[in-house]
Amino acid sequence: MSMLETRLPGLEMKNPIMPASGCFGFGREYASFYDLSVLGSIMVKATTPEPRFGNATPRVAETSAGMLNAIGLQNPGLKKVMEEELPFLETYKLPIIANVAGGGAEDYVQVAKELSTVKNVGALELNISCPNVKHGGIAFGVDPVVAADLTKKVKEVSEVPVYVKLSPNVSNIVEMAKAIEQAGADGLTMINTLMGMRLDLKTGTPVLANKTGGLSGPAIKPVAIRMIYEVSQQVNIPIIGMGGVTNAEDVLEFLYAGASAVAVGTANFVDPFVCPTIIEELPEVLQRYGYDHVSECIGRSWKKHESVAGYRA
Amino acid sequence: MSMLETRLPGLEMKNPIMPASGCFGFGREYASFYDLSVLGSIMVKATTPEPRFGNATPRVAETSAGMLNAIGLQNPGLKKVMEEELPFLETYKLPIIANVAGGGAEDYVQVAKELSTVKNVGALELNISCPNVKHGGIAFGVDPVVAADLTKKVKEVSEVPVYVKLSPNVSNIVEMAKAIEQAGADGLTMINTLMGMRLDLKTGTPVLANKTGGLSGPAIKPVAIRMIYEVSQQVNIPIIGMGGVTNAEDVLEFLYAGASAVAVGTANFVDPFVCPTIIEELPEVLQRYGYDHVSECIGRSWKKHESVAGYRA
Amino acid sequence: MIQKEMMRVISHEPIARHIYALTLEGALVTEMNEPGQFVHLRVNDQYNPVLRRPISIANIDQIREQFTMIYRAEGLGTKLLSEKAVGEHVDVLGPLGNGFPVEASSEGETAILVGGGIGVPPLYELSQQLVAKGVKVVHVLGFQSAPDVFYEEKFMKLGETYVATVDGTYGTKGFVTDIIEQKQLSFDQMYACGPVPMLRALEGNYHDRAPLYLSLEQRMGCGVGACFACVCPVEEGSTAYKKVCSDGPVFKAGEVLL
Amino acid sequence: MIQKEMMRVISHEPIARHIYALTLEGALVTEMNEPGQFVHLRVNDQYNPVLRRPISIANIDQIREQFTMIYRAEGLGTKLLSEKAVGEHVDVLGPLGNGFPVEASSEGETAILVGGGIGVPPLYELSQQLVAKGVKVVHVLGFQSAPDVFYEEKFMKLGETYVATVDGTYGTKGFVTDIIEQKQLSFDQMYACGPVPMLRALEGNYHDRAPLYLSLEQRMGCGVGACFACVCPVEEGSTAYKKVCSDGPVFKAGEVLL
Ligand SMILES: Cc1cc2nc3c(=O)[nH]c(=O)nc-3n(C[C@H](O)[C@H](O)[C@H](O)COP(=O)(O)OP(=O)(O)OC[C@H]3O[C@@H](n4cnc5c(N)ncnc54)[C@H](O)[C@@H]3O)c2cc1C
Ligand SMILES: Cc1cc2nc3c(=O)[nH]c(=O)nc-3n(C[C@H](O)[C@H](O)[C@H](O)COP(=O)(O)OP(=O)(O)OC[C@H]3O[C@@H](n4cnc5c(N)ncnc54)[C@H](O)[C@@H]3O)c2cc1C
Ligand SMILES: Cc1cc2nc3c(=O)[nH]c(=O)nc-3n(C[C@H](O)[C@H](O)[C@H](O)COP(=O)(O)O)c2cc1C
Ligand SMILES: Cc1cc2nc3c(=O)[nH]c(=O)nc-3n(C[C@H](O)[C@H](O)[C@H](O)COP(=O)(O)O)c2cc1C
Ligand code: FES
Ligand code: FES
Repeated sequence: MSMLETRLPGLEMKNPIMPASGCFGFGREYASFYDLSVLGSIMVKATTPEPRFGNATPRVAETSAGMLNAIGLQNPGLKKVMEEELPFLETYKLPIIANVAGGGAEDYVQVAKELSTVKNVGALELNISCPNVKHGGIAFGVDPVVAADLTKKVKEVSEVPVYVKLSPNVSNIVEMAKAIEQAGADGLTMINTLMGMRLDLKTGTPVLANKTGGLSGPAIKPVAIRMIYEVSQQVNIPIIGMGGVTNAEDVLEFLYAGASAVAVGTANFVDPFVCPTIIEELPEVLQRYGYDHVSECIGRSWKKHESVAGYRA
Repeated sequence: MSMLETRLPGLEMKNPIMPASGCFGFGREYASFYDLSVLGSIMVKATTPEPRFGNATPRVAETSAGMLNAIGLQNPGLKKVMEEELPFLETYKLPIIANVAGGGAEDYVQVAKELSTVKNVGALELNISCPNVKHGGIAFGVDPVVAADLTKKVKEVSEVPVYVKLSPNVSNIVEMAKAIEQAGADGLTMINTLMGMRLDLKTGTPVLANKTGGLSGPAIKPVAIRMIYEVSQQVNIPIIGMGGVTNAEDVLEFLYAGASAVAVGTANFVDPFVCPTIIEELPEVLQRYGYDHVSECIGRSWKKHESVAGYRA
Repeated sequence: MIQKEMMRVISHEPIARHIYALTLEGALVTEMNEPGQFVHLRVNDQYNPVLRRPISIANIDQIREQFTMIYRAEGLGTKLLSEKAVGEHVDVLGPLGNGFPVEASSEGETAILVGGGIGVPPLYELSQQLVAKGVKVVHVLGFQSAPDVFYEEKFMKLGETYVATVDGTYGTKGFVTDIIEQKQLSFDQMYACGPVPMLRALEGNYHDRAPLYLSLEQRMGCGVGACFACVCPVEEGSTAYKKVCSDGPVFKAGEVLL
Repeated sequence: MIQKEMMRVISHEPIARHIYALTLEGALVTEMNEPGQFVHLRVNDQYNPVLRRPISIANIDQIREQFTMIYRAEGLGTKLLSEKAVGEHVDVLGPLGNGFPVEASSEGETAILVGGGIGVPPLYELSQQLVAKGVKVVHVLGFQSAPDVFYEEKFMKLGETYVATVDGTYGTKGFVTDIIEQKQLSFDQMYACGPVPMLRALEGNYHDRAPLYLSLEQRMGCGVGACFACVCPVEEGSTAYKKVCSDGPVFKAGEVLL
């Protein structure tokens, strides 16, 4: 078995590395850079029942070691995703994680039901945490009762395992995670973006047309690590971690925190080859720190292990 | 009147710039770099009834465009602060903001009562949001009812205006702010640090002895701006803003968002002269963007103004 | 095929106020042929700034495998870029997008090239390619003020060239549209790149008169079509859109809403 | 008085595996006199890395107004530092802290200086000052492996010098304590800088034998005593503490808990 092979509910993966939803479209663009089959999986762009234009532009703004986005779930709609986007990805040998979004519970149920029937969709990711849509979205992501209820409804109709994507914009992430686990989720993905804002110095007004946006990139990594560390100790379902990953060392940190696989978002924009580069470098990094398989790193920050002595001379 | 003069409850200030609590001790160290009288105010280190040693070391860790700290409210205790630290600052002509902390409500009440009688203390800042102490602290910061109750109790005993420092680690910052305003707070200070964590690649365990720590620095600025933008539109008490400020342009952004004054934390470690530098540069920056006085910038992001046309050729 | 390369700095010089000309060398140049395409630059190997910076290709030299960009050093990214010394390397992704349709102009026709500020650079490669084809080119270039003017002489070598400055410190006082009106310039095609207000004015005035191609700017994330940061609506109230990075940056007037 | 200065790089060279010697010039040098003090360096003018890096002063040249540091390029900050070229400037805050008490040794006495890895550098200035005073110095330097050894010759010029490497590829195989035992070295004072396990061993073995001064490391925020990042407890169960940055980095053995 390879050092990287990773099995999670619905996902038999060559490695634990995948692009994060919204940062890789439906794969087409990056397919011109490299063979997508090297990836563990792909978390494709959020899909809603109908096509959505999303927010006005500007939709992105830069911040220190991070960026804000307020795309607003632009997507071609369920029909086109099923007929064109997902079939395109069939050429590549990997399970797809389909990101499900909508304005209300019935949207999620409809999209989940249909997408879960598509051949190469290995799992669903419920995007209950997108801070950039005005209705639905965010409300699901901060109320454990509502989130649990939605999870149950989607589990009833989905033919593949369901992962729920957690918002970091909450007082108590463990409470959210537990409620969602109890509602039957097969896994968690975390974290989505932190709500943030930038103001234009000249006009005084928000840089983003949507005013607020989601903060991603290296800036949020410590928040992601902390939340995964807390949640992974309290739930028994796997976590796909994300938030500021840019290299193989970052992947290790997420695994240590308690993630079983790791997604890369913003870094794809900086280096379109970041995912294959991480996959290539990961075995060597694992070896350097004394691991024979990625799974040995999972939860190492809190599981009982012998501590590695450090002597610096 | 100077371009920078700023009046807030309890605080008649030459300018709206002050070091943030915990990043400037009780001023002694920075007094060897410059005359502290140039500052608008100083938010001194948190004070608890008894001396506290705080957490084990390491207490700081670096992150992308930010840092984590878990000092654990180390301080010499109320008696020494009243007898030695605050009197030392009397040499300088400026009102002090005394940061009040403790393990339970009675601690806050005791410290607030005493500190508010000290001559050069212009206002109190209730630190209900420190993520680094195990008891009390954080619990106050995430529950609006508890926070409001504490605010009331402190208001009853304080002889100076009371500002309450908000934690960003909450689902609904506006709800917190409103509860605290209704409880009688004279102002808000925000934001405290985001809870974060870093893991050591070699050992797999947290870099900080306390495991989690508070994230500060430029990385968190977009979160601070967003929260101040949201809160300032919903409350009628002034806000002292902070979170990643490093220069005069950042100050402008915080004022635009709705802050009436701005505190500088982490940046003091990078450049001990950062506060006087900002104070020196602020008038020119204000002028460059067309303002005659700092107060004109406050809340510009959401107040109705004519928008400044931008033409870029 | 889009690719990524660490390209070598061959020359790097200030040519006007805050404006630099940067020439890079590398195999990627062989992929460059359309004027109006852009490259996406990473200015250091940290993640601060996080995003790449889109900059137009201003001149392509296939023989030397070199290309030139002209950019304004304004914010964090472009200021860091301006510190690159000869011999250092710059991380280039590209060429990206679809450029100006040189094929839209035929030998003997007259094309007018209208540029505003740092919208001027891509017109230089365009002009050369049009001239090479036997097209007569007329350049109308707008700048803020005298110290901002660049490349006037280079454009003059290719064809008639008019310069306007907003404050009148150089050339005609006013906007590019003032020149076109005053000089009663006639043309078979118009190619333009510059700030949106300028493009809107051109579209309003000349859309019916001749084919008009506009190069747009938009804040970008990926630069390759994956993130939906850079979309333009195609018509009011529809979900139809175009991406500036991969469908543009050059569009036919009317193709997208300005 | 502590101050801040942009100091000029006079020389900057690798002297062992990942180890660089960096000499800077500027008026701040006039403030430097205590061996064991450190400077706090900012490696670029961005906020990434955010924090300064504490590095010991290894050599002071008052006549030229220059001082030298020796550091290991390991993480982000020190790697960026290692890219500084001669003629560039480095933002220096310092000198900070309290160094080794040269006055503790008198003419004719023997001082042993024990260094581990990048704990060795401050001992070089210390040794020179002791020698200048007529103190006999003995150096015991520990490194991981042969490629990590530096400054052996320079120390040899000042006094007896023993080198240990953990893997035995150079000098004696083992730790500094092994050398002290094997050679039965005797001394009137001991000065040490290196990793905590080494300092602990020295404190355990020699605390009663002679005055022992230890230079500690601790993760720092401000470096000037304001943030309480770098504290050491003074005794078990008390709230008493010392700050490494402003009370240290050199402490008398027993003054703080290791
Ligand atoms: C297709 C295209 C071609 C361009 N060609 C040129 C050129 O040839 N010469 C030139 O000087 N400029 C050109 N620009 C504009 C150039 O991209 C911006 O000036 C530059 O990105 C600003 O970066 P900064 O580091 O100076 O600013 P910062 O303020 O640090 O930028 C912050 C963020 O905003 C983005 N941004 C800021 N201004 C613009 C803008 N006008 N357009 C798009 N994104 C922006 C940046 O890319 C970055 O993501 C072009 C833009 C596009 C979209
Ligand atoms: C008083 C004092 C004197 C020192 N003198 C020297 C010297 O002369 N030569 C030398 O090579 N090193 C010295 N060090 C250690 C040096 O400060 C660290 O190796 C350096 O800060 C690591 O930075 P980095 O960018 O390589 O690592 P990173 O991993 O990027 O550092 C991350 C953060 O951790 C801190 N950090 C990491 N390791 C240490 C450490 N061992 N001690 C303190 N902080 C650390 C950094 O300062 C930074 O804040 C000294 C430390 C102290 C406290
Ligand atoms: C431009 C952009 C678009 C995004 N769109 C989505 C989305 O459609 N669905 C979703 O669940 N998350 C979306 N995200 C969040 C990312 O999947 C990821 O959770 C977040 O960006 C943190 O990871 P990063 O720091 O590696 O980018 C988006 C992020 C960015 C930057
Ligand atoms: C080392 C350190 C210690 C701090 N101690 C305190 C404290 O005692 N009381 C408090 O209210 N805030 C404390 N803070 C939070 C700061 O006052 C400030 O709210 C936060 O750091 C955000 O601002 P910055 O990004 O400018 O640092 C501390 C921050 C740091 C970095
Ligand atoms: S910039 Fe990402 S789609 Fe255009
Ligand atoms: S580093 Fe701040 S007190 Fe020592």
